[in-house]
Amino acid sequence: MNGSAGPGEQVRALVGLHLALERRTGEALLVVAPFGAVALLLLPMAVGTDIPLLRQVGPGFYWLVVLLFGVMLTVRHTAEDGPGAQALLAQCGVDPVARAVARVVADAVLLLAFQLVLAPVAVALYDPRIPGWPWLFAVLPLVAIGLAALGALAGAVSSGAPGRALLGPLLVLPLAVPLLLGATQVIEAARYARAPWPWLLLMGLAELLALLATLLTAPSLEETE
Amino acid sequence: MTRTDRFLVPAAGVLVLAGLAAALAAPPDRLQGNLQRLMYVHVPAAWLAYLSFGLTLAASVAWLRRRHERWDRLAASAAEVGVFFTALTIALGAIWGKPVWGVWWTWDPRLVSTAVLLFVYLGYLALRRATVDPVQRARRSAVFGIVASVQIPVVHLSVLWWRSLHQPPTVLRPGDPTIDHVMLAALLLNVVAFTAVFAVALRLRMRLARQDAELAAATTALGRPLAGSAVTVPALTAAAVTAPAVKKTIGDRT
Amino acid sequence: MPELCAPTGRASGPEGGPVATLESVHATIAGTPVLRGVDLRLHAGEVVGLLGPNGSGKSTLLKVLAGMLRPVGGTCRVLGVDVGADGATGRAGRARVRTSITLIGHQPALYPQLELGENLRLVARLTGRDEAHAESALEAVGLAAARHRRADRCSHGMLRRADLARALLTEPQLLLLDEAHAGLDRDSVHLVQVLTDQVRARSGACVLVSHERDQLGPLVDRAVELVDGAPVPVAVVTT
Amino acid sequence: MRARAFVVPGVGLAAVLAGTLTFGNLNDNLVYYLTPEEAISRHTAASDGERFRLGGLVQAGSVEPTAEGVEFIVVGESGAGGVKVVHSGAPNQLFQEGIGVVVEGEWQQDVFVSDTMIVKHDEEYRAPETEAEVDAP
Repeated sequence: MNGSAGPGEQVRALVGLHLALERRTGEALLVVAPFGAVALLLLPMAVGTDIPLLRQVGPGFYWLVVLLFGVMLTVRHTAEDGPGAQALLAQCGVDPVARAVARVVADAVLLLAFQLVLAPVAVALYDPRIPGWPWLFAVLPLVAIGLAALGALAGAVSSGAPGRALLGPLLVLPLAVPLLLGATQVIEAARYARAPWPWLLLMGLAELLALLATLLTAPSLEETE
Repeated sequence: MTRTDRFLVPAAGVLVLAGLAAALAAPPDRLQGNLQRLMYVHVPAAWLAYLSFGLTLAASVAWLRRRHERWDRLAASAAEVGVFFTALTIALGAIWGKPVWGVWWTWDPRLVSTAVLLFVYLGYLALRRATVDPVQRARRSAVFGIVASVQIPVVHLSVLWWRSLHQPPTVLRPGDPTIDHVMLAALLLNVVAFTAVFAVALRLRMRLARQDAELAAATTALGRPLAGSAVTVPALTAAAVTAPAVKKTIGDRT
Repeated sequence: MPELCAPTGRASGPEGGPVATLESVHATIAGTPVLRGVDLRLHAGEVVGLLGPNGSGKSTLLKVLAGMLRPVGGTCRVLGVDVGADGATGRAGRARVRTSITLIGHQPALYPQLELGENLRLVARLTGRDEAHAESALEAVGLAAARHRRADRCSHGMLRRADLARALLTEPQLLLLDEAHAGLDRDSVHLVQVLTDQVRARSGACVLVSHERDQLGPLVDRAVELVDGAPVPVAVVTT
Repeated sequence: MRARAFVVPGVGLAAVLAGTLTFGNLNDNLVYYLTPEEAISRHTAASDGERFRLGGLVQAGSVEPTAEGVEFIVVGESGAGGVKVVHSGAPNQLFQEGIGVVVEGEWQQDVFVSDTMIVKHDEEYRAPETEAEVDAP
């Protein structure tokens, strides 16, 4: 009973914690998601009322908003940044890799929910042609996991820094280019009846690298060194 | 000024002059004419960007292994110089692209990946600025410096992986370089000259970083009161005496 | 309330040996040296008071002892583990030793958005303790009625007691109490006594930090004062 | 938790993915432009109006100025698969017969209608062989 908890148990406890905090504060789905929906609503005003053009660029807008606001979601000032929370995690001897894994899992779930909230908004506002929509079942989770991994890395690297809310996106977005490319091009390829496999492969590779980087660097980022 | 500087600075100066002369003396390109001469700056700048970020990677790894602040300073200085040369490469490429390609910028894999490289390392520098604690800064930026380096091979190989508008490597390729040999000599001379300038700039930047750290340390020491300067001689109670004695190590009290 | 348990010997030093041994330990915070050559030995069953003016490095010393700050010089063995080691070995050692140490800082280690009970259960899950003990630990500090109250709706004294409940739950071999008296009324001070007695019974050691030399007296076996980043023994009134 | 548990399978999988992506001939879609052969083979009635970039060499003797711009034939590196390009807009100053170009536009029946032209320079740098060539650009 006095032994330390296994990493698996710690991951489960922390994922439950993240999701419980989200239920309580609604940072991701009650604050960031409506903000993203507003952005989707405003973008057409910048383009003008050109319905065919909107139909064409709609999916691209959607992914851009997912990327920009998804980054906000992963590096948001969560309850976890508070001094009390930091102290609790540090004093319970939470394994840094377990912490990173939990962060990625919880954020991937939230990002997926965020995408699912925004998708109908984008469809309603832009009425895009998406003949390849079944591919979304592969693309949505891929984007969610990749972004969550990059966000966890940026969050760990910038935690506690004063300009964190601005710094996080700057760190994540350049590295998220393959995800954005893949997400938009899979649908594009499906529209012209081409095989979207290469794009999915590219996303998978970028994602794997992001996950590896996040997990491998987690121990080196432990602040007790 | 150290002995290395006394040798390095004039050497860099001479090399730059020689490089400039060679760039002007080399024949113009058959198709591009004099526009091609931009290559003598564009290519060395790109090479130095790679070199800088490679140094950042190596120094980041070294810091994580050795924890010596010298490595952190090298990583930071190299990244700063690298960002400058990446921006220079992009700017020169745009100046060359307008007359030759007909556009300043296009969504070509090489161009986009180079821009991403620039932003990744701008993020690196921003991260350094945002972190106050020097050890924390060193640790975090070392980790990010390693992660960021995945972008270097992507940039270099983008022209081979994808069919792109940007020409594939001319010199760094298997087989004979596809370039006139006089031009090649001028190009290599300029690469050497730029590398010398780079070495001078890097050393200066590192010295500045060291002085910065020393200044910061001196300032914090100034503001720090010497705590407990009026402590009475301890009179141990029975409990304290029976407990194992604490070795008395009074620091530099005034 | 968790049973007073017999010494388990888990992760502790050799039988009867010191719980922690610090030899000329140096530590820095944000690059500024704070501890300059600390020599300190904590014996099994000992409660040590730690005094010193603000900024003298008391909290830093606790962090080093807790395996949460890697010292930059000297040797520091806690519960048989060299917490100053670098690389993966050192990291693993610090992680292992931390499960047997509880540090109660002046910042209560609680998630503000979680209820007190949830906080304690989280601690139990993360440290591999029995979740059922979370409730009894809260009861023991007189917070049974407040276990469904969110931490950010609790008074400072309640948070402080909830934090002390953490030490009841985790049953540490080394208990480190920062600002031992802060936020505790007279009735609650006996909680500290209960905790230190428990640790003593387990052959562990405690370090209590306080400003108030007089209040510390009854609780500790001896006291040291940190002067200029190094400890000197001082007198306390013991009863 | 040992991070190493992920490393070996992770790096292995990453290598396989990278290899497939690089050598698996899958990167048709990842290209900046299509060659004339590819453009012809993908040309269906349905793809009229789909914008893409077409890249190749300007066939010698095919350049004809028009009122709106220029017409020419683009061939692949091997000289195969000529596509007739109708470009509107002034051609780039380096535009000439035999040079590489990338044009952006769409199929309209059997003609590629382009409005953007980029001259693609190759990786070869040669000194002019004759005096005439020095003045040419």
